[in-house]
Amino acid sequence: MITRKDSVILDVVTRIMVPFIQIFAFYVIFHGHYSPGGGFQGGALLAGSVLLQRIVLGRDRSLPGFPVKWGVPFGVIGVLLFFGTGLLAQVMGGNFLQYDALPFPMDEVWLRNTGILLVEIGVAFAVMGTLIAIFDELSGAGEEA
Amino acid sequence: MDLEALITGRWPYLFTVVLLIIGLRGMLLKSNFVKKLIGMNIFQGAIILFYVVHAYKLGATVPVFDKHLGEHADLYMNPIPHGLMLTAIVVSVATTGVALALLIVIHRRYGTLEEGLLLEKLRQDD
Amino acid sequence: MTPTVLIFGFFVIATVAALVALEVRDLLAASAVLSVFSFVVALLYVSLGAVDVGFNEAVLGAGVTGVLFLVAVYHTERRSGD
Amino acid sequence: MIDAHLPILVLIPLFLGAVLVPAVGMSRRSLAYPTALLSLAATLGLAWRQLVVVMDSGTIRYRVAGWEPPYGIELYVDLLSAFVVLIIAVIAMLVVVYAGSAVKREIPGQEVGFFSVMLIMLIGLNGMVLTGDLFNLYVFFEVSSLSGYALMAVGGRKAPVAAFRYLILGTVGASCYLMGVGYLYVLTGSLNMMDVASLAPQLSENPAFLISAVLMVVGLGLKMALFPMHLWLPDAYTYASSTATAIIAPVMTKVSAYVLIRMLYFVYGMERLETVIPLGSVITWLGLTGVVVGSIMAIAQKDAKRMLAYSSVAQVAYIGVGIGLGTPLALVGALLHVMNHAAMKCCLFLVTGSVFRQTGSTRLDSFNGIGRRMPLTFLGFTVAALAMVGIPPTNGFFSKWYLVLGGLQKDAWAVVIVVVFSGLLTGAYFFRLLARIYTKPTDGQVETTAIGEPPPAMVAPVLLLAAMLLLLGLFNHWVVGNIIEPALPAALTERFSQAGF
Amino acid sequence: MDQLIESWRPLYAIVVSLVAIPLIVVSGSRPNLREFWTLAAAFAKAGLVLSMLPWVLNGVQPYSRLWEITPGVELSLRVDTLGYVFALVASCLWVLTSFYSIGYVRGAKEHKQTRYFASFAFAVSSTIGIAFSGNLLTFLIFFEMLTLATYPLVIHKETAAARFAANKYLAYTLPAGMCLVFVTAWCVSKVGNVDFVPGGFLDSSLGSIAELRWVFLLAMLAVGVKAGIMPLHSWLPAAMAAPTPVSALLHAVAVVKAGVFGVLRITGFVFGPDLLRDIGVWTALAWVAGITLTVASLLAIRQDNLKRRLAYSTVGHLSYIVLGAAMLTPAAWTGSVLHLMFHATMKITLFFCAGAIYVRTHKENISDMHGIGRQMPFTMAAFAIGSLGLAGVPGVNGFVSKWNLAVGTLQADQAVFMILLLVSGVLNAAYFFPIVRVAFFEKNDEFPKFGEASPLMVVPLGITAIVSIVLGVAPNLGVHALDMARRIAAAVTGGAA
Repeated sequence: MITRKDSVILDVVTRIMVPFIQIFAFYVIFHGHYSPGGGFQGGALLAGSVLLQRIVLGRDRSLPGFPVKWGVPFGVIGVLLFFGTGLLAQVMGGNFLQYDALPFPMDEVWLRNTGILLVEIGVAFAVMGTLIAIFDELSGAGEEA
Repeated sequence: MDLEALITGRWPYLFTVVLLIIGLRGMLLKSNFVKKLIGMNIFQGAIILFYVVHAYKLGATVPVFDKHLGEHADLYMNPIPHGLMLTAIVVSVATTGVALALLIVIHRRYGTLEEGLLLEKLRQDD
Repeated sequence: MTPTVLIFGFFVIATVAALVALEVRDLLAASAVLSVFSFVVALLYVSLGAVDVGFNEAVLGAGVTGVLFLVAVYHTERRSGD
Repeated sequence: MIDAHLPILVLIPLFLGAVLVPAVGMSRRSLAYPTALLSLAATLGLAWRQLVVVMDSGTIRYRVAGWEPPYGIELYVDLLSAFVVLIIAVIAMLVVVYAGSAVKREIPGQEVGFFSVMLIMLIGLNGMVLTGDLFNLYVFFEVSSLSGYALMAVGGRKAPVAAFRYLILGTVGASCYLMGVGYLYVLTGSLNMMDVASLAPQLSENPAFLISAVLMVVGLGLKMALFPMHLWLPDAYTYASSTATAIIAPVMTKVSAYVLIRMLYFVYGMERLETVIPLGSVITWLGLTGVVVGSIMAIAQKDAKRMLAYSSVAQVAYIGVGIGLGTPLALVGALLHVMNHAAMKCCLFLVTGSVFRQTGSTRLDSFNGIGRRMPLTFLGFTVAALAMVGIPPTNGFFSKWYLVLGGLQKDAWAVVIVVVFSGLLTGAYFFRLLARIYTKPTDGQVETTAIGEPPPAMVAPVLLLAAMLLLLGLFNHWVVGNIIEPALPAALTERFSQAGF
Repeated sequence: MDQLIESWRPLYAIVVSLVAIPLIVVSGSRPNLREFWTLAAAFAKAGLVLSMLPWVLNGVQPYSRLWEITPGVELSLRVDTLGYVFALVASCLWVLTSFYSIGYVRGAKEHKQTRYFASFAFAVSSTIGIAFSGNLLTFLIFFEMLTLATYPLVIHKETAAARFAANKYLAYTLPAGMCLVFVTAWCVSKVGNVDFVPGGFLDSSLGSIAELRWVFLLAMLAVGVKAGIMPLHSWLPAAMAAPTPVSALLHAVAVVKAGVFGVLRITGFVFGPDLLRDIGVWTALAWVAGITLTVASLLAIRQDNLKRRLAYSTVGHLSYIVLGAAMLTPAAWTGSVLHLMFHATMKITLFFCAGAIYVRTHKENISDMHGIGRQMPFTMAAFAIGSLGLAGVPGVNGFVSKWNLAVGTLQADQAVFMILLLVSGVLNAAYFFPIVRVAFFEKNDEFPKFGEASPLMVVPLGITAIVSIVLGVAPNLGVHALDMARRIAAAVTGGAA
């Protein structure tokens, strides 16, 4: 179904909007731990920007931006990042996800900061990958018929 | 507590209950599967609303640290329900996604999403 | 913080949107109205102090869910029996 | 040092498996199976270790991210949860061994998705058992449900419809649970189970507390298919692929039953609820009705999977009876039945899977005289069927035995009579089927000659389960004495201390 | 009180035939090897049981204590005298039946012989298990196992009649098993320790009289089905659709005797004479048994099918034993236990004969058997001996047990039951002697030449017939049957016989 809609306005607006959405998404991710936002929202925003391209530009022209194949790997990378951080903390003698046990040369506050950030990025990747994968699955399902 | 006080003091809860009922009715009574899903979304929204309404404190601010207010916990709203609801929203989106994928498959196989028609076609399958 | 009237108004709009979304026979319109519902609810969250919940709901509930519904409706059928 | 981290370590191989299966599966589909197998083997080992550790040194409380309990998420592993986790791991392991050959035939091209989603479901189920946090439980609840819908949707032509129906009802259930948690949170300001449990005694008169209990019963009851909330189950089990049913049927409803026990007896305190509302009696009566109705429905079925699905309704209802009765022995029966029925049902569904693979159908007709063609598989089936009927010394007998003793403790004659004699109804359909399997059909059915045993990987799990059924029966007292009984809430056992414990 | 001695022999005696099952199944394609396993197991079992005879005669009870199977109740095997008597009968007759079976299934060219022999071994294991059970729960487990083991044997022929019989069998025995589950659970929850005790472990303080009566009723329903007490008997004639060795061992010895044995256990070792008198149910049981033995004999006269006639005769004779148990007097119990043994030797002779006739001539109806005695003289001579014994003619062992039963009824001041016993004896004669007369004294010219069945069948039936006579003349010879019966009776009823 996702084919090109002939509307120049939509087309142009989308092209302009997408970078802004993405930048905002990154802002949301990186500031998540001390202001509203975080991995979930940021990931969802990133996914939203891709979905916007998929719908407005049509499947074919949006694919170079984010190929269908990438959905699952993004999710996988995200989950691995999340777990990697958690397990690293555990290996270093803390509890799972206990950030202050991470082996980085920083003081405790910064350690927490970095740890949370790593986890947030992981979550963002996972959410983004999963949502896009769901969308592609949905829109692809119809084409086989 | 008499009825009037209940209604005046707790009207947000009443709204959530109304929304819950609307959603549940849609889920269980509508015969179109997409409508059922819409009902489901409303239902889940209402539950999230319930938590948020409960966490709302008059005269408190959003649970984000503010230099001017300092660390007086009374002045912030309870952030835990909010954190929980973030997860709940993601869950509800995921559920919707899975459900819609199912709907597309069902439609491809049976060509309809109306419960009555579908049941008839299912019976013919046997 | 936020005037009670505003919250009340949002609640009313949300309820009406919910009813409309369930009663409209055109599923595309219903999906759109569902997005409206989600958006209004998101505003409600914000005005009730749950800023990040509102944020999330706006992106996921109004945005992604709406898109998913649209896709699904395109793939299936627009008309609903009730 | 590792021992203290076991609760989270149990989940990690599953997580890794769930992401690695699609990762390696994308390049080479044949790698998905060994990866899944490996991750489950690791889980099994860790689950075993966890049970041993808990038996030796008591409950493990694990704070994720190091936060103190009321704020952070806590994993709470006592004997019971370690035990249930081990059951899940064993069943899952056997099913995965079996699935290697079965899935390829039954749902070709979808192995990668199957294994990956199955592992996610196991994360959800294990998480439900391990977590000590009410909201975290909801998340795992939904994780397991969502992946369950996905698993059930792949299979027969009608599978998606059944899965969709289940999704709607399942979401209602999950939402009820969430509402229940909400009320509890409003009352106590905490989501930690132990916290809530310590505050519960002061709340038992509070209507909101009661509402939340009822909501939880409804929510978990829907997921465990407690009569009359079982309506989603027969279709879903029948149309899903046999392998999916073989993992979902034994584990999902049982985990929900376990969580219900955990909620009612460890968090709410059943005996306090009982003083205000007759929740226990209601559950008992629902259970009894479910036993009878489920069994009668099973008798009327013409498809083996559907028959087994209805028998699941009946068997879950036994657990409900035990939960409702609430005497220590009845609870022992319920918990034992969680384990026993998981093993039995898994065995039975695996066999229907084998039959489907070899004959292309699971209608009862296709079982005619098949015992001669697949002797080993049906040896397992026979043992499992006898266990379902409750013939001693199989394990199925003993869970009912404890239920009956529990009923006698309370002089609940209706329970005693129904539980004792419901075996007849179960026998009615299983012996009919066994006669079909082992003797030549009288109605002149054509005998297919080409049918033989499925590959060894599909026979071995069945036989292992059958052996387990006998061993668990003969040595049930070891399980009861060392695991279930010490884990029962102290308040409960004190009340019935004269009862021989 | 008997002395206890720990020993694994009771366990081995049960397990030996279980071990044989996989061997039988594996060597299914090589009939001689398969039959070797059956015979080996049979001899081993009989040997193990016989090896315990000195102990039992000296008042020593070997027991195997296994593990706790439910709180407070162990899986325990204990060989008391009553259990030993039953095990002795079952295991010795299994040896004979094994030989006979081989001759029979080969002669009649039965199908699925592997399944047949495997189920048979399983059934015998369960029977010995029932005999050696030290408590009610263990008894229940083996009792249900026996139910299962017999099912494939009843359905063996897979004809419509066999299916019907098998379903009927299950429809009677499964509910009975459930009743036993209830009774066991009730006892466990009331008493905790359910070890069998001579004289009973229940007493009237455990519940109201009504409750105890209900429990007793359910207990009797549980064991009464297998014991063929009317009106629970109708599966037994139907089950005659099974191959004759099955009818011979299981429906004359193992299964039905397990039921009767259950009656003895329940009345003597669970409830006990005192409690039964207190709650006043013993007369009811006696009347049911008395009516059964009369009516069954009357029904037997009307049967033309030989095996069905034997089946009704079995129903009648089982009730002799139940009647003896219900009298609660020493002599009556002695008679019951003796009849448990002696009826087995006689009835198995008769069934063996019926099977031999069937294999040679494919005739099942008595009206077709004119002059068969001249064709198969040994077989029919054995049949005549069995008939005489069951009718209670002195010189055959049936007389000894009936005599004791009759004395027992008088001890209990219930002369009316003695009259019933006498009437039934006459009726026994009335339905058995015509068969003998028809076989020997009527001529049938169109009857072709047949001759005896194979020695594998004739020798066993000859042995059982001879044993019947020997025990009739000297009941204490060999295994000291009479002494053992008297000791059991004394232990249960508390008086000397």
